Amino acid sequence: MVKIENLIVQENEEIEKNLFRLKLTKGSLVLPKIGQFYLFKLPGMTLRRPISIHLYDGKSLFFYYAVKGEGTQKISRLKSGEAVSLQGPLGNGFKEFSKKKILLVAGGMGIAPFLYVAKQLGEDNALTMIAGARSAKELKIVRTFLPYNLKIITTSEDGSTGIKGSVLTPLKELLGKEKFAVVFSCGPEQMLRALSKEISGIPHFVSLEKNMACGTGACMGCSIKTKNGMKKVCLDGPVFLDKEVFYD
Amino acid sequence: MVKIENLIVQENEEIEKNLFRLKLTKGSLVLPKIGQFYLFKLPGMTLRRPISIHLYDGKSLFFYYAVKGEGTQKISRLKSGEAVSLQGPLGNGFKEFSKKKILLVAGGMGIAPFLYVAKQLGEDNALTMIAGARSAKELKIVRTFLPYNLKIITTSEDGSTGIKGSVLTPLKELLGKEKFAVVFSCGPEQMLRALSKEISGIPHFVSLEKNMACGTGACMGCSIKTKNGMKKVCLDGPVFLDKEVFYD
Amino acid sequence: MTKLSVDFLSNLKFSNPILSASGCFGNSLSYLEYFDPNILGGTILKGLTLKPKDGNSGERVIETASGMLNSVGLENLGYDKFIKESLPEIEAKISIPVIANINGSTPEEYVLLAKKLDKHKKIVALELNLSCPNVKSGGMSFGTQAKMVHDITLAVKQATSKPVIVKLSPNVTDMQAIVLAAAEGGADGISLINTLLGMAVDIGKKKPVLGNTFGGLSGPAIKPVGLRCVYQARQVTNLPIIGVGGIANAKDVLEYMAVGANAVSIGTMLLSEPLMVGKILQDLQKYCENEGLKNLQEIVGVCHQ
Amino acid sequence: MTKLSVDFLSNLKFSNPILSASGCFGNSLSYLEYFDPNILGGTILKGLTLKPKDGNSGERVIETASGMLNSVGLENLGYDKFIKESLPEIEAKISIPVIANINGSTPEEYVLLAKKLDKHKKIVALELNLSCPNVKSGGMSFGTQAKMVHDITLAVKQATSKPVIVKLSPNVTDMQAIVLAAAEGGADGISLINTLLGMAVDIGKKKPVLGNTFGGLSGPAIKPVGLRCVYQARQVTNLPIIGVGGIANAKDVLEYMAVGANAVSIGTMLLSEPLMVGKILQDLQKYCENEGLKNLQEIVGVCHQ
Ligand SMILES: Cc1cc2nc3c(=O)[nH]c(=O)nc-3n(C[C@H](O)[C@H](O)[C@H](O)COP(=O)(O)OP(=O)(O)OC[C@H]3O[C@@H](n4cnc5c(N)ncnc54)[C@H](O)[C@@H]3O)c2cc1C
Ligand SMILES: Cc1cc2nc3c(=O)[nH]c(=O)nc-3n(C[C@H](O)[C@H](O)[C@H](O)COP(=O)(O)OP(=O)(O)OC[C@H]3O[C@@H](n4cnc5c(N)ncnc54)[C@H](O)[C@@H]3O)c2cc1C
Ligand SMILES: Cc1cc2nc3c(=O)[nH]c(=O)nc-3n(C[C@H](O)[C@H](O)[C@H](O)COP(=O)(O)O)c2cc1C
Ligand SMILES: Cc1cc2nc3c(=O)[nH]c(=O)nc-3n(C[C@H](O)[C@H](O)[C@H](O)COP(=O)(O)O)c2cc1C
Ligand code: FES
Ligand code: FES
Repeated sequence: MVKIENLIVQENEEIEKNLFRLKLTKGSLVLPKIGQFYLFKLPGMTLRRPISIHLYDGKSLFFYYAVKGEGTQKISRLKSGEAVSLQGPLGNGFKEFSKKKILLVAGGMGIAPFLYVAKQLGEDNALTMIAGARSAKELKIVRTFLPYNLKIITTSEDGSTGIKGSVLTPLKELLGKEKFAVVFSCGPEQMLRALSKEISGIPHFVSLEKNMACGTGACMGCSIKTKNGMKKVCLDGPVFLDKEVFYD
Repeated sequence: MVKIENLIVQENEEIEKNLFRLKLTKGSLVLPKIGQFYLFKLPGMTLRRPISIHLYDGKSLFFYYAVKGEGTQKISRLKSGEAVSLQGPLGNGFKEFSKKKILLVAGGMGIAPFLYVAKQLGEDNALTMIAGARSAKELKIVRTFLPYNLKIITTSEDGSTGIKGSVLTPLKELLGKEKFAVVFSCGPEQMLRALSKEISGIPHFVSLEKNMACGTGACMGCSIKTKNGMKKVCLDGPVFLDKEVFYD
Repeated sequence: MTKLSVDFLSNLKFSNPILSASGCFGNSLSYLEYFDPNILGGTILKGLTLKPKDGNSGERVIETASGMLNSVGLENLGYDKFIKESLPEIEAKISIPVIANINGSTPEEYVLLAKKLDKHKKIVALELNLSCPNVKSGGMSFGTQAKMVHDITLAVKQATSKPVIVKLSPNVTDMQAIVLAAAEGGADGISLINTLLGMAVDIGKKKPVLGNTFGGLSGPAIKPVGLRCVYQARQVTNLPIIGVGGIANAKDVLEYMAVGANAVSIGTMLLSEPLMVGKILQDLQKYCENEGLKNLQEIVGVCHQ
Repeated sequence: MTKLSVDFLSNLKFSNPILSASGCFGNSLSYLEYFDPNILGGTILKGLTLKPKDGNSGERVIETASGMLNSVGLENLGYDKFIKESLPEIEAKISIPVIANINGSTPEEYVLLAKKLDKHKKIVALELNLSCPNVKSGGMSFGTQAKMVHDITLAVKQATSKPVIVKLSPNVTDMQAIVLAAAEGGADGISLINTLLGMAVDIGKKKPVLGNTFGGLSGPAIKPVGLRCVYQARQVTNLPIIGVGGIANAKDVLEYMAVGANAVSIGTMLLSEPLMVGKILQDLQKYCENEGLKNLQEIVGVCHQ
């Protein structure tokens, strides 16, 4: 099984300042499942950087990423035709459902994995996504969700688009009005914890972030304490049931 | 005075396997003197790498270099239009003479500084150059000397071009036949030492190499013991009188 | 004898000098989908303790210039679970020499763990980790005191029939005194270096990056320190040495061997490039051919000549 | 008071926290054609000894991953020539605080040199180098023993009217014990870290690269160790600290200040990018404005809160 391969950059587009969408050839890596991620090896960097699968359209792998530091900056400088070493797909990913009402909650870059979720689960389930960010700029990517079958609610802290507030603002009403079978959420830990307090009675899957080194459970670099003992975000996650990880 | 500047690559040609000629815009750095050198800053490298001025043709700076390790490999990957940070010109350089019979002796990459010497001193002096290398391949660069006013004798260890042997092979006869006023030599230290033993009675200037860090006399990284106490190759050299440095 | 084989000890032989370093290759089962770990000369397992250990909280790894910091803190299943859950799979899938990396917060714990491991044939040697910088007691706090190094080595040697390789810390004033202490304690081999104590700052948060504040620095950044420590060790001992610290390619392996290592282990760069082992072995083979060596061990210690 | 000014001691103030580190900026005159050194907060001169010193033979510098090794071995003109040849030009051209870096192969030599320098007003403080790894006697061999650090500090303090900043080595088992020894010896400030002991191998020649075999490792590779040492020093002392090791930009400066440094000095990366000082100062100024700081010293030690 090929787990590491040099893939060729097909496109690396700056959608908005510091927010990029990268398109790569699929190569011979295994097909990704929703919510999985890849490790990117960048020249001169010791550790590979984890980025979620944003979309697999049957031909290419897409990634949606923010430039944070040196690693993501180096990703952003990749030019069409250049090669980049990817390791993956890694992690458990989101559980696949069918014929369910599913709520997706995305904070900031947490929206990255949900395009692929929309593509894979949209036809067979009823999806609603709340996507929140600081301002409209960070939500430009939402346009690319329109071809898929899901309802979208946006929120922005500055009110520049959608509902002014956080993803929590529309949440209560929504949960009162509609009965979801399951919630997937991804975003800053603080948001995930807040969501976890609001959502009860239905399974709520959260996708966590943690600095990583190996991505395969070898180094214990990404371990977290859970109700069921130590778990590795890279191997046992990144997706966990909220109750398992936010129990304190 | 500008001592460090980003210069633009105009051409970076592989003349022969691992042997390159680089052409850079001059920018606003001071004009080089013969035998001086520049320090190249390469991305990801801590120390700048010293390379001699190969030619300044009134418009561009030329460098002739061999790929040895990571630093020179990075130079070799520079593409036209890219910028590279140069520091210089540095060092004392060769003394300028006029109306003299001058012998140049080059071993391997030691030929690099002599093109500029040929251009600057060729018209006003009578130059002879012995250029030696392991084989013909390493002497391809000699063709570029033809437009200048100098006599050229080549030697190769494998006999694939010129006289079979080392630069020392034709030297004795030449010194017997012609009376040179001064000798400039550049190449491996072993060769310079051997030359120094053969040449007596006339000033013999040798251009030395030593690992460098600052190139400006600040770090004492390139100091050598000389007859006249410690000297810095970067500042007091790279050109020294042979008797000053090979006295043991 | 092949060109790359290593007679590390009379009872410990490796088919080549490349081992996986402790803590960076799990229990040698994490990369089965990536490559056959049995191409390694040997494998050193993740640090083991008597009781299960959760390790440190907060962030545990962060990149630094040509290196990384980790503050894993010896998270592991503990002896019982290791024997039950990991060892059978190791026995089934790993055919190269397997070395356990043993840890304790008291000298007694090291001894007890060594005793318990003695009956498990699959474990062919013990790497005595006296150098973990990420635990409150034991580890580096022992490995920086010559007397402790001597006493624990001696006690563990008496508790086991397996070869004992003592893994030392570079965070010491006098490397040679510590190496000698291990040798006098009866060590069969020396493994060095473990990580350098370091830290990173998240200036945005105005806090240390690692939950544990300090962590161990590893990777190419520390290779010069590792080479120096192996050189110093080789100056005072004839024991076989496993060199470790920043190895990223065959050239690095040769450098470690040139200063005195008989074998090497690779940690950080194996995390980064899991597939590098095959390439390194090819390059070492080529080196032997180019240099006309019968066996790569001929270059061990050449820098001392 | 400006945003960047540092009241390092009552009798030692810097206009900003950026100093040039000893050994990487000559006697502060090498870069006059490059930039005005007087934009620095202060400058620490190349290591000085009583007698002239030739330093080590063979290669003295070599690049390593994100760093370099040097084995200069304190080559310098010696006191007499320094006073005659260098000091006048320093007096004429350098208007910022000038700190001498003093060295000796015996405690007495340190004391004698301190005494001799006392009359030279231009030298506003002494950096007592107890940490050079590249000399046979003195330097690091003193700086790794707490008692020596204490005694030499005390003796030099008694011999001079100038502030004494003790420069320490990271090559020690117990950094805090050494810092405390300097403090108890009467140090006015602490400077750390000097280089880590390391080596490089030329595998082609099968020899150490450096003529002296070992050298001092510096540059970004060692920043994690430097930050850790300053953090540890700040845990045990309120003395002002000059942080040094791997600083390459304003962010690195802030990190050192966050762990407890009041000022920093820059060595290796100044060799590599001599023009970086101006940019760092701009970036620090901007940082103060963005963070609403009256003075950058407000962030000193925030990582300890
Ligand atoms: C499972 C997973 C999926 C992710 N998916 C995405 C995605 O789809 N799009 C996206 O923009 N970002 C994603 N991230 C975050 C992304 O990995 C980090 O932003 C990136 O690694 C930062 O690297 P850097 O070198 O640019 O920044 P640095 O300067 O190294 O650090 C910036 C921040 O990133 C964190 N970070 C640094 N190194 C690592 C590491 N090895 N692993 C994880 N975090 C690190 C640091 O804690 C720091 O806060 C994901 C993270 C995880 C764990
Ligand atoms: C004054 C001077 C002028 C030079 N002119 C030329 C020239 O015109 N053309 C040319 O091809 N080469 C020239 N060199 C040699 C060139 O500088 C080295 O080949 C180059 O620095 C090697 O760097 P690297 O990273 O490729 O190799 P590395 O892998 O770093 O080392 C390969 C070899 O280069 C030497 N070296 C490494 N670092 C340095 C350093 N900082 N300074 C000097 N040597 C170093 C090492 O000792 C080693 O033997 C000159 C050297 C000096 C001192
Ligand atoms: C994430 C991580 C975990 C480690 N765990 C252990 C361990 O459990 N036991 C041990 O002896 N060394 C451990 N080490 C140290 C390595 O085995 C090795 O000595 C060190 O990292 C230097 O080698 P490297 O530069 O090749 O990584 C660990 C290192 C890392 C990076
Ligand atoms: C070439 C060189 C020479 C040095 N000479 C001295 C010296 O004379 N005295 C001293 O105290 N430190 C000396 N140092 C150590 C530096 O001052 C500094 O402590 C160390 O290099 C770490 O900082 P850096 O990573 O910024 O270089 C020298 C360092 C280098 C690289
Ligand atoms: S990143 Fe290594 S165990 Fe998860
Ligand atoms: S390279 Fe620094 S003094 Fe010559």
